[in-house]
Amino acid sequence: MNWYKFSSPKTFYPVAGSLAPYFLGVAGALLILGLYIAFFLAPTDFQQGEAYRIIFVHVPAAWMSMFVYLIMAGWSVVGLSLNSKLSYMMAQALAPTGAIFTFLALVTGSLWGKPMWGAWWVWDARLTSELILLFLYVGYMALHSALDDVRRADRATAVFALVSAVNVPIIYFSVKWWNTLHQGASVSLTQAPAMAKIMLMGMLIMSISFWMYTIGVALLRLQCIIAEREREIIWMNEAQRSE
Amino acid sequence: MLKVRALECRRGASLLMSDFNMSLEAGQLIHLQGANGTGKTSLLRIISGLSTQETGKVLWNDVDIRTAREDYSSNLIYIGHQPAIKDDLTVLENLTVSLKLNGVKVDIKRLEEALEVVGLARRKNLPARVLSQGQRRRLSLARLWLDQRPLWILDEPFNALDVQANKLLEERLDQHLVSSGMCILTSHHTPNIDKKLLTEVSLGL
Amino acid sequence: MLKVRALECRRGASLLMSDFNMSLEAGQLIHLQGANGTGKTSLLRIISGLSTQETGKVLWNDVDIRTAREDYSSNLIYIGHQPAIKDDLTVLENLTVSLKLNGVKVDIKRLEEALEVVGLARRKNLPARVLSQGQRRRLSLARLWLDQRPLWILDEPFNALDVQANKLLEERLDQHLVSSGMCILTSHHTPNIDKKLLTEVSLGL
Amino acid sequence: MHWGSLDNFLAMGGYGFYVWISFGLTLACLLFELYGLQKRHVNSQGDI
Amino acid sequence: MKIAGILQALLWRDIKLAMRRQSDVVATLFFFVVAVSLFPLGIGSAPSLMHAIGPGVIWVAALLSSMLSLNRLFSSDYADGTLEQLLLVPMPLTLILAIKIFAHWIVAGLPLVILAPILGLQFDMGAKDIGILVLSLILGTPLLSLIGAIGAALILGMRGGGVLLAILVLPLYIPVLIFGAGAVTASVNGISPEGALSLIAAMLTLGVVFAPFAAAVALRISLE
Amino acid sequence: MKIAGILQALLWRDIKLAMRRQSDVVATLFFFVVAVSLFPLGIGSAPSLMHAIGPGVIWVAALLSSMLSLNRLFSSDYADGTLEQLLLVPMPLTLILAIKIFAHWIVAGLPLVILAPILGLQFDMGAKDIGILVLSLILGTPLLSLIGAIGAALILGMRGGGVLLAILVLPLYIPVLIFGAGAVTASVNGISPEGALSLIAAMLTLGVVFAPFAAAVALRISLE
Ligand code: HEM
Ligand SMILES: Nc1ncnc2c1ncn2[C@@H]1O[C@H](COP(=O)(O)OP(=O)(O)OP(=O)(O)O)[C@@H](O)[C@H]1O
Ligand SMILES: Nc1ncnc2c1ncn2[C@@H]1O[C@H](COP(=O)(O)OP(=O)(O)OP(=O)(O)O)[C@@H](O)[C@H]1O
Ligand SMILES: [Mg+2]
Ligand SMILES: [Mg+2]
Repeated sequence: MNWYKFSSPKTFYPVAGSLAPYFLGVAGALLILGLYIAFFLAPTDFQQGEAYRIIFVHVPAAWMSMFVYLIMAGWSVVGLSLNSKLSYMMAQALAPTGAIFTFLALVTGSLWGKPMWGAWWVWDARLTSELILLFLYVGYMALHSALDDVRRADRATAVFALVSAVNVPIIYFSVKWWNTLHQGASVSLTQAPAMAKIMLMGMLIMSISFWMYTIGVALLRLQCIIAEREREIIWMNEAQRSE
Repeated sequence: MLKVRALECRRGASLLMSDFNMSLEAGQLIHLQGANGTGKTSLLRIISGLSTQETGKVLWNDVDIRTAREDYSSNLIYIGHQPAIKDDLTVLENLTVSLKLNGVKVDIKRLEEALEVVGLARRKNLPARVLSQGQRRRLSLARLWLDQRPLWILDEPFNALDVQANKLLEERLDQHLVSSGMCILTSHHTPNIDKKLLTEVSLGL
Repeated sequence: MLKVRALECRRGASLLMSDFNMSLEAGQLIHLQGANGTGKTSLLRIISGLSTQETGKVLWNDVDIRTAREDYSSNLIYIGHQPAIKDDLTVLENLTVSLKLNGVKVDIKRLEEALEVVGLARRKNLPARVLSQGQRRRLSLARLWLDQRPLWILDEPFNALDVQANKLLEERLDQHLVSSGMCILTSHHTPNIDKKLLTEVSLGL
Repeated sequence: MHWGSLDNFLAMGGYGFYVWISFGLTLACLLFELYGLQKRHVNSQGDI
Repeated sequence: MKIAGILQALLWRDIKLAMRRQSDVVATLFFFVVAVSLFPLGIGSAPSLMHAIGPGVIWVAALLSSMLSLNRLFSSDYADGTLEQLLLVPMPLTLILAIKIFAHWIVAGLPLVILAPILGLQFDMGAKDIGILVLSLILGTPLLSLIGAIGAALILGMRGGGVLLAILVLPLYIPVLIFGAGAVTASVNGISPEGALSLIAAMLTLGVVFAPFAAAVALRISLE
Repeated sequence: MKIAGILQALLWRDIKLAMRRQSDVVATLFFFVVAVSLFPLGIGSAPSLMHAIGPGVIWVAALLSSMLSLNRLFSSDYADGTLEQLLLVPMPLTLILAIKIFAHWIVAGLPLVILAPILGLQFDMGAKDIGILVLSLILGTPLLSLIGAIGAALILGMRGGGVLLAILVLPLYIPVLIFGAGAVTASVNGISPEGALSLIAAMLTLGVVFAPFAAAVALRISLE
């Protein structure tokens, strides 16, 4: 397979289009399975009652929010070093989805926090750094839309994504650095083993579903980006020819 | 020797030039012509290494300028639309700094002579902020009398200059070419220079 | 009718002109000449009411412009060194806004015609940021085709214009004068206009 | 099936408000994103 | 009417320009949120502490973000020569500036007011206190724009004026801050915020009447 | 040596320019002081509260004032075309930027360090804590300049980029803030600040090595 051929936006366009539905389909199926586990297989938590079921969206969303940023940074590296347009577009296509997951992690966390801690929000390290992650996503997108020369926008946002990716480990380790209200890694170990297993299973399946969803949506958005950029060039060329 | 090979220049979605070729030899001046917006400034910025093209090459002594950036820069004087003058420094300080930054030994006597030539001697201790449009351009051109480099790239150097300053610059260009310098400039009127040394290049599709 | 009486203009410590007198009548164009830094821009800014002198008067129809600022402004188009263009608005929006702000009824057809005339029709929906130096000046001059006012004050309007645009502006000036407009402009070369209408005024002590 | 009745299921042991908003909002966001993308897709194909 | 037309065109232009740079509006908002979030990070997050500093922190952040956006009020118009042209518009400068200030409030002040309730929730305020917070901001932020305009006009054309602007304007902002944050703190502590609020309202009235005029004078001086 | 000569000329130029605008340096300082003083005004000044928030407030103010002055780093050089000329100086851009960042720290960061002890006294800190405060700022403020330079390079040439700069840069400042303020708070509470301080030192080392390079890349992209 000629890799270079596929790394050109034009040839990748139909490939993206034909792959996307499969990913979205798998995502849908896994989502249903995950929800079934979340509501019907997982037993009630004896401390938190039913509220803990929020974990099945909260944790996968929080994981995705961090992963997606790392992957954007990864594409940015590829873009900057190989100067390939497609990589920049990949990064750009992921950003809104990442921001949505960050937003969901924040909101579902708050909704969980109200019954558990009695407050919608506490200024604890993990919560705050997750909020910062949302700012980074917004900053990334704001920078991209503020620059209307796409070449510059692509590369400038790539540099930003790379530099700001240092925040992700900070979110991850924040619970260690500060003693906080938020759960440390793996509540599951404190539970009975059988229950832990089913919970872990549920979160994993939801996570995979979110993953597939992210890939599918990113591919679709990639198609839009390619088409929009392509159209602008065609449109301008025609305007020049008809002169 | 400067060569431009198969250059393509795009700004935004519009194609300004494609397969553009040009070469410039010692003792030669290229006068870039073209209507407003044909891409003269864009071309000069690419040639001087300030922006990069997607296809095509700019070669200095047969080496791509992107691979030998510093060597190339030290052979080049670029003076753009913007006069590159710090409003808060005095005229003299501005000149001194711009020379020092380019690694030129600064001799205060010669500096003052050059300011005399461009007619700014009386204002040498004023902050550059108060200069008139034409005086600013004179100041940014003063470097041409002090820094010996083979290649000059000048973007509309005659803009805002009065008749006398116009002549002065033309004389300096003549000298530079005679001592086998090279120059590429844009201007909307043809500079009054020995026709043998001058090559006209027109842009515009 | 515009009259300047016993004007004195000082910038910092230097006296640019003293006891300067001038008058401008309908159908007349004054071409201000003078070497760089003699005070042409300073004079135009005083005449247009943007800065104020210490001694002397500027009279519009025998009324001091400082006492009738708004009436005077509504008879005046001033185009300075700076093109007064918002980089973030499109070419069309820039023109529309500058007209509306001056209380001119905007007719989109006529606007597009004017853009056609100054050669910007194709770029009318691009943000002004991407325009070249000369295209910016063309845009700022476009107002002259759309807004009817008796007095034009233009500071180096020919700067950065190419040959074709130069001619265009000269024709427009001719028209304006014939329909008994007035104009005062600076430029380092004499505009190519009916000599009967043109008065040369030299600055410089 | 430990819920017994639909009411119990919806009540979520008294935490229904929090749980359902969490899941509902998540689904809504994802679907909304898909919908928006679909529209953008149609637009971007538009006049090629 | 001709005057109304001109003023409307100006308002349209300023808002349009801000919208073109959506990122600017979004950025003002996010700066507000980020600045608020910085404090708990620097201070540590004991809930009782948070409760005590909430109103103050939100108000200080509103102050700072409103101040940061002041730069945009005249400087870009100045840089490209548009401001000269505005001076030549046949209309009192005071009126023109009033419109510009109003446009500035719409894009830089109003969004803060709208976002404030969420921040209030983050600091665990009750519904009544949040109401007072919003009210104090509705009265206070236009005042910030008005005062700021005078400062922005004064420093016009000075490079690196941003910081100088801050030092001119911040002291003038202090009364607004004291009564604005004061009203909310009072409400949080169960005291009536009415006194503080009516003081701000009075200041706002004064501001609307005098600030555009003062700004016009300052602008003419700067543009000599 | 030629390289040294060029770099020295650049350093001289940047510092000279800042000195010409003394008001700028003074203003950065004033902003710092005013911002610190705003808090007691907004929050109310119960002594125990002051004690708890002191380190955080001083650090947040340092952050904000350093950020405000970032604008000056490239934008004026960009506006008058000097930056183009700097790109053409026959020398690695990374080195040139390192010098510019250093100059920026001298005029915008160092003064904060020098002023900090006085502010520490206002918040009733002990001598040892003030020592830690100064130390944390000495390590932290250069890092702020370094990180900020990347952001400033990215937004170059965008009108009204000031606020966008803030939202790009502030999130990146946060680790510095956490450990900087953390060190001082630890010291105030009688815990050893060593861990936090050595983390900042490590970040500073990384910053010195990578930030000028990243800024150079960003600058070339912006100036295309
Ligand atoms: C707005 C509030 C919240 C935010 C921003 C937030 C953020 C996060 C993030 C980023 C993670 C992933 C970190 C990792 O995998 O190590 C996470 C995991 C988790 N969160 Fe939250 N959270 C919030 C509220 C809550 C609340 C209220 C609870 C429960 C009382 C909670 C329980 C958990 C649990 C159990 C995990 C999984 C930890 C693991 O096993 O790794 N979160 N949260
Ligand atoms: N993003 C963009 N989209 C479309 N066109 C663009 C874009 N950026 C620049 N341009 C066009 O590219 C050209 C740039 O030209 P350049 O500044 O090189 O012209 P020039 O020959 O120097 O003209 P002048 O004589 O007026 O100085 C202009 O026609 C401008 O309208
Ligand atoms: N503060 C000051 N101190 C001394 N001289 C000053 C000061 N401010 C301005 N000047 C001088 O006043 C003159 C301003 O001239 P102005 O800009 O009006 O010139 P001009 O005739 O338009 O020139 P050009 O043809 O170059 O545009 C310049 O010679 C300038 O050096
Ligand atoms: Mg040009
Ligand atoms: Mg002039």
